[in-house]
Amino acid sequence: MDKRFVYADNAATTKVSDIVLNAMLPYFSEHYGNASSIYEMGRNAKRALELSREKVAKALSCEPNEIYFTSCGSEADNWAIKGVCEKLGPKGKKHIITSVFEHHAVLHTCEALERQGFEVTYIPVDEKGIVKLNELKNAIREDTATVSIMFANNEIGTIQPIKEIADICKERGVIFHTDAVQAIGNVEINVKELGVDLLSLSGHKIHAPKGVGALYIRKGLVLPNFIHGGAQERNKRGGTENVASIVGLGVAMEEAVKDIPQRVERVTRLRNRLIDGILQLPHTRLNGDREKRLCGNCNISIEGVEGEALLLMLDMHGICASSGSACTSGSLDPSHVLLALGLSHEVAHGSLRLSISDETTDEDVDYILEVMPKVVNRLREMSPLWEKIVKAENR
Amino acid sequence: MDKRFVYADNAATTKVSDIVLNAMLPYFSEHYGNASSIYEMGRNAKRALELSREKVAKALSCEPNEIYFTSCGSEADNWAIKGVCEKLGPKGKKHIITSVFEHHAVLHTCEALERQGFEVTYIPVDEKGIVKLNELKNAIREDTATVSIMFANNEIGTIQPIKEIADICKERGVIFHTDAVQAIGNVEINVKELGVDLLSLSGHKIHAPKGVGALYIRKGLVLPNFIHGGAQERNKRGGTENVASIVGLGVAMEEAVKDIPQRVERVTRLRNRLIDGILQLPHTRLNGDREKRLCGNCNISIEGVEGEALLLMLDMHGICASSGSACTSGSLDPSHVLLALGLSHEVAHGSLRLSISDETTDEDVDYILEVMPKVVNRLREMSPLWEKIVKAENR
Amino acid sequence: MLYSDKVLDHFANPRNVGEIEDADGIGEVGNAKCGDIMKMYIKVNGGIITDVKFKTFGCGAAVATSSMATELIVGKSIDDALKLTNKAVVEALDGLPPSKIHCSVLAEQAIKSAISDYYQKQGIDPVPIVGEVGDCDACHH
Amino acid sequence: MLYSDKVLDHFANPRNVGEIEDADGIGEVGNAKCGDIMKMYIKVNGGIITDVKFKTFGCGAAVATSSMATELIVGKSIDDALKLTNKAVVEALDGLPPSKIHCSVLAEQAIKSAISDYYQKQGIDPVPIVGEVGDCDACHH
Ligand SMILES: Cc1ncc(COP(=O)(O)O)c(C=O)c1O
Ligand SMILES: Cc1ncc(COP(=O)(O)O)c(C=O)c1O
Repeated sequence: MDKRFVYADNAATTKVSDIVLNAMLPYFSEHYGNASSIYEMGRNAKRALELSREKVAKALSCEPNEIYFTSCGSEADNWAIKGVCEKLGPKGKKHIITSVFEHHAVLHTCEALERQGFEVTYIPVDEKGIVKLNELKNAIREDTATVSIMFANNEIGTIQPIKEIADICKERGVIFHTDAVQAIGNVEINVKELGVDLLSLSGHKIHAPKGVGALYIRKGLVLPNFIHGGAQERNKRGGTENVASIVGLGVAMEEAVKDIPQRVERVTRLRNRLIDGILQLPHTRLNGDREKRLCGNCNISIEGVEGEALLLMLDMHGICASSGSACTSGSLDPSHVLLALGLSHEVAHGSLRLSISDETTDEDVDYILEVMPKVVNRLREMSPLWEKIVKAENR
Repeated sequence: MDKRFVYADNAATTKVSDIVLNAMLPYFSEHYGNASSIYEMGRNAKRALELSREKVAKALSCEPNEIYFTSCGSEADNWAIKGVCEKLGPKGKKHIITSVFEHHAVLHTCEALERQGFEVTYIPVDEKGIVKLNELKNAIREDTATVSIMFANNEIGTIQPIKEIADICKERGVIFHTDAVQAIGNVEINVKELGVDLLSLSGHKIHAPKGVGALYIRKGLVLPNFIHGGAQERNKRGGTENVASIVGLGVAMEEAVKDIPQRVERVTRLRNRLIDGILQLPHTRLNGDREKRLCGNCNISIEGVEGEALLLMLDMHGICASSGSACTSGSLDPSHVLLALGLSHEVAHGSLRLSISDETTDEDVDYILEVMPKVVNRLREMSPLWEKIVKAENR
Repeated sequence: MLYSDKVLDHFANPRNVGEIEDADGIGEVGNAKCGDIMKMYIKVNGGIITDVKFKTFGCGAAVATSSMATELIVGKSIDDALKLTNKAVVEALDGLPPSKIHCSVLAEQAIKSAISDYYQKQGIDPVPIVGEVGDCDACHH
Repeated sequence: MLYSDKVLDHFANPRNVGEIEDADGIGEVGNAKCGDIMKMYIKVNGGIITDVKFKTFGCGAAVATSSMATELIVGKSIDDALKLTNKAVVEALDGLPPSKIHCSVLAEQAIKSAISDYYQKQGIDPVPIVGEVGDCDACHH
């Protein structure tokens, strides 16, 4: 077995694609003008910026002036939720609804707001990883300022019923934010048809660079600023515009929403091979609904094996994968997402996320499926937990 | 006269230097791993990140774990000031001191805090553009949470007495933040000797890309988070690390603090030629102290001429310059910095900032000095204001 | 803040810059605080504006709107000149950035102010014909 | 989170993995909630640990510290083995990331636990010699 390099962690971050990088490059050392400057080089930067805004808007079916560029998905999440709370809190709306399995950019923002006197209801998800709509309906109160539910989960890839949630929110007059960082390019998103008020996205999940994102703010909804400063972003977000990265984001969004059905079909087929192949191993289970799921996501619990050890061993075979989200690595706690599904701590500790992209090939899948049993068996052989599982079974 | 291209707006933003760009490039499409990921590609990104942190720390003479990367100078300013206020506000410290001529990232942050019940004292500057230390001393109160005074002003380039201010703050037990965005690379900065508690910087003013900055937080000072999210930046700043730009920032900082005395000497000589040349024109004045001034800054008021028209006409000759700061272009108001010096509205409306860098040549200066009289005379000829000035003189 | 090519052209090559020594009407609007001053000179013959000149202290848009406004009224009757709206000036320039619309208002007012002055010099009360010429209404200083 | 080459080597090629059928002492510490379980088997002859084996469910650091700990005590007297601190294990591995130090504590405890078991099997009260073997003190679950 030759050692290959297989990148299967596209939910953590993606490679900047050639088309994106080429679009960005001229803005570092050639057209480096400040987009707020009046001279030609500045005006050209401004034009590039606005073209990018149009591209992002088109990809979401909204208007360019509803798009605000940010430094990342996390900033967009912070801005959306803190913004609504800063606006409505003084009017007595001091209640937030979110789900238990949001990204930490949302959860930790909500926790920060709790420390400032807001009350937060964390809606549970069912064992398939879908937010319980009934619980959401019951949770909405007179003083609910906002509902924030992610479009697709970053760990288990489950796609949430966003249209239904938006309808519920609209009916109850509550502002609805969705973190669509993982959904972009995987699901057709028309913010107007969906009826969401706020939507966050991030470049580095769709082959744009790290450190750029955007917040869609529905026209008519005025949020207080989050990063105060210059007159950039129509006075709504200070900081010299990151022209190169924003240009990259525009191109990446254009690419991401091109041919979604074909891409989803192609990637789903590969992903299903991966899931079915790994589930051949005994004592494994797929986490999250199999159908309502991002096409590239495979999240499987492997009993008797600890996640980090599995990743290290896969890495030694050239396979990049993750367990839980990248942002919490270094944390000792098992994934809050998997616990939310009802998994036990030890099973949650032994789960693996493989996230493939349109660049993944059948050979890559073959290779992963070749390596997996060896690695799992090796770790199980040295696992006292596996010993117990086997003993309990033979009893 | 041949049309040349002369970039004289380095205070607005700078070209990404070759050494910086080359250091960054591998992190887009080759070593694109998430720095929080456990596999080799992630570990390499992490290593690059930490190396960059060491470089930034070394440039400021602090420890790497006192450096937190941000998405820009504005974010660093927002974090510093809002952070201290969030921490000390509940303890009854609801007073902020800043100066009248700060960057909008500081001023608008202070105004936002005013709306939240903080009181802000705006210290005046003298006619040379130096903060009045006596006024600062008198302004400090029992309930002062923080003092934020910029290291060097972005429009008129005046360098503030940071050591003295830090001493005053220390004596009175007040946390001192300085926005050093313009000072980096122009002044030797040793945060420990200076005794500042918080210091903001930004990459794109020192030949790193736009969209990356850093906040120095003195060890022992714990600020609440500003962008909540993943465990990045030692749990203090969420968002997937912008590895490429951070690597760029590290290299740029290293370059910026190399040979400061030599660079300052060289650039000052060119800058003085520029100042003296333009001051040959009648009814012009240099804004800001001539000595305590960034080596690349030339800010001159030209009576009878409106700033934007001047810039457009310079642009037609291939010269990139600005009037006031780039971030407020599009605003109709004259520069708050120039008004703070006591300039009248009409004079403030007619001022020009040329900011040169180490890439500027004698030929560039020659060219500017050749173009300036023509452009100024042309605009003055069509200016009813100039007509009045001339008439008043001949009377 | 993006200017159209038309604006840039009128800024770089403004038409009718200067003074008319023996002008029949002179109008000046705006102030330095607001950042724009426009001064307009007209020559009138048999109710027709036969010559116009301007001087402007102001941004690119101010210069361009002054220039365009003079082009639009020269050879026209006073009545037609009074009908010139700032909108027409903006359109003739292929648009202006939102923050610069006030400059076109100033150009409209400069014309009105010059015509007022003309009537006054003729001993005719301009107010019933031209109305009050507001000074720099557009900007809130 | 960066592992030293030593850690990666001990993880990739762990020494002394397995069980000892007729072990003289078996210790197990940690729990699945905390994410790490270590089981250690020792063979003792004349007060000397003649063989050690381990099984570990845990992260890279847990496996590497188990492996290193077994290397450090094999051939040593029980008394010397009891003196092995987690710090010594960490040092032998050229360091561990801060968030992984608890794994080395676990390794130290696994040895103590195995020695306790050995004494118990010998009919000797281990507590005066080994002390209480805390279970997973390091992590706060
Ligand atoms: C003094 C000063 N502070 C803050 C900033 C803001 O930096 P950034 O554009 O990186 O947000 C700038 C420049 O834009 C500046 O000159
Ligand atoms: C669902 C979700 N939200 C938010 C983020 C944060 O995005 P960023 O890393 O750009 O801040 C991520 C990924 O990191 C994500 O997967």
